[in-house]
Amino acid sequence: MTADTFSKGLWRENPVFVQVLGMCPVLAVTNTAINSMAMGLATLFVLVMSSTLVSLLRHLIPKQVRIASFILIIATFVTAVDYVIQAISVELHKALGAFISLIVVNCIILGRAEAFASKNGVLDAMKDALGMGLGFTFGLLCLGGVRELFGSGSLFGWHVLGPHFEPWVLMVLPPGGFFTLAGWLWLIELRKGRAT
Amino acid sequence: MFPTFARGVHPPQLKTTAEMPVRRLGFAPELHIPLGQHIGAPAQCVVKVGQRLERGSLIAEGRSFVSASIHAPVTGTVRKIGWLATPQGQRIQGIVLASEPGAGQEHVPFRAPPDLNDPGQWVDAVARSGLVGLGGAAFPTHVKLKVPDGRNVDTVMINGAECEPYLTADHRAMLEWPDDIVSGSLLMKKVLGAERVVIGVEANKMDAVKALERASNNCVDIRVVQVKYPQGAEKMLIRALLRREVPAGGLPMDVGVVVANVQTAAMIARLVPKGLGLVERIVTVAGDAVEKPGNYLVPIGTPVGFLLQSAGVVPDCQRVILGGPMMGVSVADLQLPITKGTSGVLAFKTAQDHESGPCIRCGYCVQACPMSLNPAAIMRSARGGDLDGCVQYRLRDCFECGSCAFVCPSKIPLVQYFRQAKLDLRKQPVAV
Amino acid sequence: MSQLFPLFLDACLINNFILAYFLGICPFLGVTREVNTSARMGGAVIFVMLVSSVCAFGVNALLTGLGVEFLRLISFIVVIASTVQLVEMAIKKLSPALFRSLGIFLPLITTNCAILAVALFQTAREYRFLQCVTYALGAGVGFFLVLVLMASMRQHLDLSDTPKSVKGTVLALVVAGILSTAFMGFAGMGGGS
Amino acid sequence: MKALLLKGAPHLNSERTTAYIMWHVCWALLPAALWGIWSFGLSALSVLVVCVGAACLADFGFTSRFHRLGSLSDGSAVITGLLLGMTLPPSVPLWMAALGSLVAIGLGKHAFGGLGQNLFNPALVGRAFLQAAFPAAMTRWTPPFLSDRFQSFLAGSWTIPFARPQLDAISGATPLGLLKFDHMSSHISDLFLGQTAGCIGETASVLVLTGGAYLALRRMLDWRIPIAVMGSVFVISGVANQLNANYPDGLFMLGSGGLMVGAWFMATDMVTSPVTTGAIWLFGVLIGFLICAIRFWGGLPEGVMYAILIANATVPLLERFTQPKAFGGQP
Repeated sequence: MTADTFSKGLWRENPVFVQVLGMCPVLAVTNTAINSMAMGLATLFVLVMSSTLVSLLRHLIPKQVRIASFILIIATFVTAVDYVIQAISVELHKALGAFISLIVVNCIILGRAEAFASKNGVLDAMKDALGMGLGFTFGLLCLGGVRELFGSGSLFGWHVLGPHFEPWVLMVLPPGGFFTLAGWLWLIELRKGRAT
Repeated sequence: MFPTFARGVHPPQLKTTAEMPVRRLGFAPELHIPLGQHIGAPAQCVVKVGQRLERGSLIAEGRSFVSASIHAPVTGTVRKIGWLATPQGQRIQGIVLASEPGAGQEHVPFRAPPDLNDPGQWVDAVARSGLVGLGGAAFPTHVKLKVPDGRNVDTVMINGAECEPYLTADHRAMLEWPDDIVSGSLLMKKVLGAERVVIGVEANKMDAVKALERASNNCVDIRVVQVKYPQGAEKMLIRALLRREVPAGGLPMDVGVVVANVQTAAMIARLVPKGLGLVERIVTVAGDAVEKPGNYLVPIGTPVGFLLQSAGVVPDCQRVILGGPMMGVSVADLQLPITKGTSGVLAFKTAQDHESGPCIRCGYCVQACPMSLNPAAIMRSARGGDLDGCVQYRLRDCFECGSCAFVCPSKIPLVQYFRQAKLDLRKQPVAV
Repeated sequence: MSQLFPLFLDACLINNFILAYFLGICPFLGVTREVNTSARMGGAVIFVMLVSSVCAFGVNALLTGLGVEFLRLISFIVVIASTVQLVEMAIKKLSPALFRSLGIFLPLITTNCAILAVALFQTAREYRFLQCVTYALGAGVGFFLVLVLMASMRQHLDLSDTPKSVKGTVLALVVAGILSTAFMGFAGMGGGS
Repeated sequence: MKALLLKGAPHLNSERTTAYIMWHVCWALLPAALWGIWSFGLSALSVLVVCVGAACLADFGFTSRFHRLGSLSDGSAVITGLLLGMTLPPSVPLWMAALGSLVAIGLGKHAFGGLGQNLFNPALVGRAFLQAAFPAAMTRWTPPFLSDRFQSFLAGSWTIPFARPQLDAISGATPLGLLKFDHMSSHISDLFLGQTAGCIGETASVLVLTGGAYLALRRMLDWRIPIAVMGSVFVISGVANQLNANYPDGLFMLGSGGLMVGAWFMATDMVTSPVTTGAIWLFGVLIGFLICAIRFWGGLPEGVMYAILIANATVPLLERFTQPKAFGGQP
């Protein structure tokens, strides 16, 4: 149970590939691997912190206002992350833009708070959040890696495909996000089809 | 340009038997007479097994309003009363009549001639004569002759369009019985209190137009319509000749018209005043598997196999169709009888069968549908199991003329999809 | 006026919220199964966007005046949630018919990132009041347009004989990708970007 | 007598089959394609060959992989390849042309379930993909009738796959590009008679028109669509030209760029165009309007491709609201 609480988010209930939740950042900031990584970690942080806090306060929060309280808790952490990233790298903050703030309305975080953290103990909530957050980061990296590789010929900024590679500009543009996610989901469907 | 309706298609005409006068064949040894050959309730059998009947005597009586009586097509003995097969694959009650060797063509009245001046008695006589629409739909004729209160019929329209390829039975009827057609239609006009009689004939039958004009004495209006399929559908003929559109789900009477086929009109004049019953009809026998194609006056109940053998069918015949090639049914059982609605028997050597491909949305079907439906959309809904979608796209207005399937470049069996969807709709509980 | 129309075009077509910013993808994938439903949803989004944009403008002015910008995100969230609540109650009272057709979507809209994004973008770009309203209207109309287009296409595709592995989300994303590519044709329209 | 075969009515079918229509579209495209080869030489020929070949290969692969209906013999893959090739610049690297075909067939056609199911014109999906992915290579134009066009390939053609293409020594500009960026107009006769730079198959508007008109007369494309597209473009640009002489006039608009190919062969693609009367006219006018809007006010010189793709997306919606009027009215 405990191992499962952690690992299910990594693959079996992966928020990106299986639940297809929180798509705005998945598609918007994954034009490079670095951005994906940063976005994933930021989400991971907010997810773990808010899940922990929600789980701690789960007996104190009245049922009627729980959603509003969850949002407030999340918004607080998001604001913190926003300022932290700005402090680390202005450039990164610029690249991610408003999407850091938009973590607030990422369905995964509110979803985990509502579906898991508010009903389980602190340790389980943390494990669940960590699993989901890592799964989310993994999903973002899968997209960001492919998009950066084709779109710029590089990975995390290194030119892995050599100087003569003609970048596919489309991949770092919005359509590339749609196509790449579609491609990953299709591959997963095909694998499932073979398994069953 | 002759008047017509919007859309429609131009299949090859293939009217190879147009020059062949109507002939009689011998009687089949055994005739199979279904009791329900018409739209409505089956007739009630009034004979017993072993009973001897004369040609023309009543064998089944239409007792409800929408029904028609049936008469013995040949002098002979009732051999069996039981289940008969139908082209649709169902079974229906019917009478098997063994014809007497050497039976003659004389035709006895089954009742005294009616008083033609008494409309009630006259319409009743039409019902008892067993007259139904001989164009193919087989709707009891007398039902059309009773105008409900508050309705007004101003036009009697006689349908001589005969738009189906191959078929020439109506054409021959117009050439050989023009006087009967004219007097039959005038009788209808009289009983309906209509103002005029309009006979619509497709432009490929100008000889028939001339024959009718000679017989008409200017009492009826003979009009030529464009050669186009399905010009013979009554809604299309009304649209072409009167520019009136029968409302969806309605009848010609809703726009003040009663339509009858030319053979029906001719039979009214030939049978009703003499107290005779309907025992035979003109059937076109054609197709490349027939050695002696032609138009035959065939007793009702004659097995298709007997008719084909008399007309000489080649051994490698692969497909037999009852009716025309556009709306007829293909049959495998040659024991099936000719009924009042059978306008043709076609036999072909090759079973021309195209493999159907995916719909490429060419829109040919939309431009062909005489009811201005969107067949491609109905087909999509039907195939996807979306019956609500079918209804929204007005599947119920479709009368299965087959124009869409004819033009479809992907050879999709559209009509089959529509039939199946209509069956499924009937099974569905009616929404409150 | 001459600056407002390009702004409208920019928010509506060139940088369409769904196709260029991926905002509101959840309802885009979730609600776009039926044209009528998505048209209502889109209508509700236009409405809420306008109202919350105006409210956010006011709140931002207030926060800047007080010098507590770090509360911006939290206040925006609160404002939007409460606006939606108020709008819901108001519609229920004023027009039951409208409520029946929009009602169920209003709570959903609270977590629609497109609404929050309008507030955040207009603040980040320091739009003036009229610009805010235009921007919100453009974003809403663009959202509506793409939502309805997508719904009609998906309804059409539902009856198609699509490979099983593609049917559903994958195909929706492919369609969105192609549509997004096609919308790149609007780039530079109105002299912007 | 043998066993009789059963079949549902109707028992007659028109002679015209899907393959017959598709191959006729191919024949109708040939004059313009041949002109492209004549004016741009070996490179243009190889682009067309590679596009058609790759499209056929991809179609064969996807059809057998997903057990779809349809086959190469219906000619639809050839049309896609040919149309794509005709809308590419002559100097485009051949590997890009092949990739475009793969995307066109894979993403544009088989992702939707194969022939007849796609919402967007496959050739345009392929082209839009290339345009967005490789904007530089897709906007490098070659002047027509270079003297050595049948002796040597253009420099870009044989670029190693995935590598950056070499630049050509001589480059030209399309009439639309000249107008947009240099405010230079071109002779109307040059536009219609294929004397300008541009995509392989789009320069000779007269030949495109001839092929299209032939198909329209044989009812293998719906004449209402090109008429609506050309009519609306002509009217809108005519009015704009009257109001402000900086805008090109109607004839220039009709003869330049991919308008003719788009109006006669792309917009009329049976699968992705509407079938109902009202929708057909709306569809055509929408394309015409979008072409004018993008060419006049957008950042790009040409907008036919985008206009048609966007209009493709509206087809299901347009058809919903334009079902044919019921015979006899509603009950």
